[in-house]
Amino acid sequence: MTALLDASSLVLLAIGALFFAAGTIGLLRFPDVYTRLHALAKVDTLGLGCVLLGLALQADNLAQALKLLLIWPLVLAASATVGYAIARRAQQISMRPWRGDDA
Amino acid sequence: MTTILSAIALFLIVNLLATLWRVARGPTAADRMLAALLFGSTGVALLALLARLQNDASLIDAALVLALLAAVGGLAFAERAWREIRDDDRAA
Amino acid sequence: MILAFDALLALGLVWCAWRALSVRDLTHAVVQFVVFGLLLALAWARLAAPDIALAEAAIGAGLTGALLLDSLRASNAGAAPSPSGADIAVPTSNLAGAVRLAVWAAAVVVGAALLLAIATLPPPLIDLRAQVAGALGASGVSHAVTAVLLNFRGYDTLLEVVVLLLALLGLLACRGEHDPVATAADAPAEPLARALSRRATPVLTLTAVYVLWAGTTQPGGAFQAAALLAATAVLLHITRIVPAWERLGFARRLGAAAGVLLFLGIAAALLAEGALLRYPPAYAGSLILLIESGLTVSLALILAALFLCQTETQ
Amino acid sequence: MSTGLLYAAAGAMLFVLGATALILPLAPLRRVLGFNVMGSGAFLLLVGLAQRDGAADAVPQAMVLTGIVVSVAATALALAIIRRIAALERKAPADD
Repeated sequence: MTALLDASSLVLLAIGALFFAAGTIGLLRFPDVYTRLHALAKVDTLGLGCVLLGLALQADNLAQALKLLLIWPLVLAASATVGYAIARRAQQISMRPWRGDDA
Repeated sequence: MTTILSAIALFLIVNLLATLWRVARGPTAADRMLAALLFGSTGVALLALLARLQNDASLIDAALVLALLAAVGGLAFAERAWREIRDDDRAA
Repeated sequence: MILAFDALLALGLVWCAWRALSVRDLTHAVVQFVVFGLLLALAWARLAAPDIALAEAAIGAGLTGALLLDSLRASNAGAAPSPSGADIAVPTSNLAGAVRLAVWAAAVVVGAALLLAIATLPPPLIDLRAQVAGALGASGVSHAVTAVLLNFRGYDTLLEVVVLLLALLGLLACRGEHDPVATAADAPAEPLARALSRRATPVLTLTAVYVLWAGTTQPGGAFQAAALLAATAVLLHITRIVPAWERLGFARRLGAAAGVLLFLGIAAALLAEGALLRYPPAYAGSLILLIESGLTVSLALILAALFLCQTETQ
Repeated sequence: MSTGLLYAAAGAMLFVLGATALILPLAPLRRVLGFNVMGSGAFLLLVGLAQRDGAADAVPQAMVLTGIVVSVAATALALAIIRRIAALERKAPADD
């Protein structure tokens, strides 16, 4: 049982780390604020979610595991709101979205 | 297990430092702020990871606090600080 | 492997600080500083100082970052930046250049001397850890940092809260008679952001109570709880649910001073018993929790006022 | 090299960087950043040196905890002063 938990925990941690890397690469490579927001959201949802779930599987007790899992929805709500607020503000001050490399 | 957790922590901090490139390049203030937000999320993950690695459950509380307040900086930026699009200078 | 982690983190800290102090654009500098604060929280975690990591996470993410970002509006407002908002001074003459060079040379010398001193520091003569561990049983709490803060060096903490009150007085004093406070009258806040901060408030408050309560047995306590509550007020203010504090009325002033008054009252009462702030072991735990609760309210009010009483410079 | 010593060394460098920014003729907001960097450096130095043998030490940790709260208050005060100066400069722009 412990071995199974450890194994699934490791798989989740690895997947989470991969999403973190993907988000970072997205942030570095995407061309404008709107697309970079998109990369960021993947990290907050899947990257952090998988890492937290993976760690919760290894937690010493239930309270610890629940606390770890509580962090996830909090970050989800915060990241969705902040992403929306920044995108809206970008639109308000007329930042033009990227349309291709012709510019 | 400890080795693998350390490796993941190392991997995440390399990620973190890579995003510093976006902070440095911009070009707009929002791009830099996005990098700071990514920093926050990675920070939460790292604190939770360190809690396990160092066997210190109270670091989970720190991760929780950081997650709770992740919105404050971003909202302060969007609602208060970001007024105009400027390509900030590139000079270091 | 973890050594590589530490080395990268330390390098990142120095790099972020250097960038925050040297890049031309002030917005860039402030974002760089916010990032620096996050790295610092990780460094405290690595130094086995979860109390400080908790405080740094709350203060760096919730207070300092928001304060600095908010001040940018003052610096960036208007087409022509005011002299005080002007960016990094460029040396205009050879003399200014020479002064800069001299300052940097001195900095390098001092830095090298500091590093050398650190490397050759002899081991400490007094073992504070053993003393703390020995006295912990009679302190009333089981968490060493809280015991140091509120029992062994309680007078330090008392005076520290007085310093915070002084900072608030200074801030109120440098508000001009006719300066309007930050009214945030321009664009209305995003409805989504308002909804988030409304829903986050009870969670944040509950977490603050938990952190305060936890302080007696594990990392946490009045400072972290107060920082969380103040950050909640900042969040509500940014999303324009709570307006700026035009004036600090009697109730708020009393609230801000209550922690110190309570602390002083208990200290004075204990003076009659024997010594300043030496709690009788039987009541120590309750007294510390009482003082911490009072301090949380006052510190939260002071820290919130430090943000909500800032004047609008627009 | 222990963890404490490593961060103490980083703290020393931060202290020097921050102090330099405080001395140089920079924009007021930049000096506030410098002051904060300097303070953080001092805090890291304090805790890092006390823990250079590896074990946690509650006394410097407690001192730094209060120090962090004081430094955020000092930052707020400094920013208020900067805003006041800016407001006064706007009122009397012809003076210089």
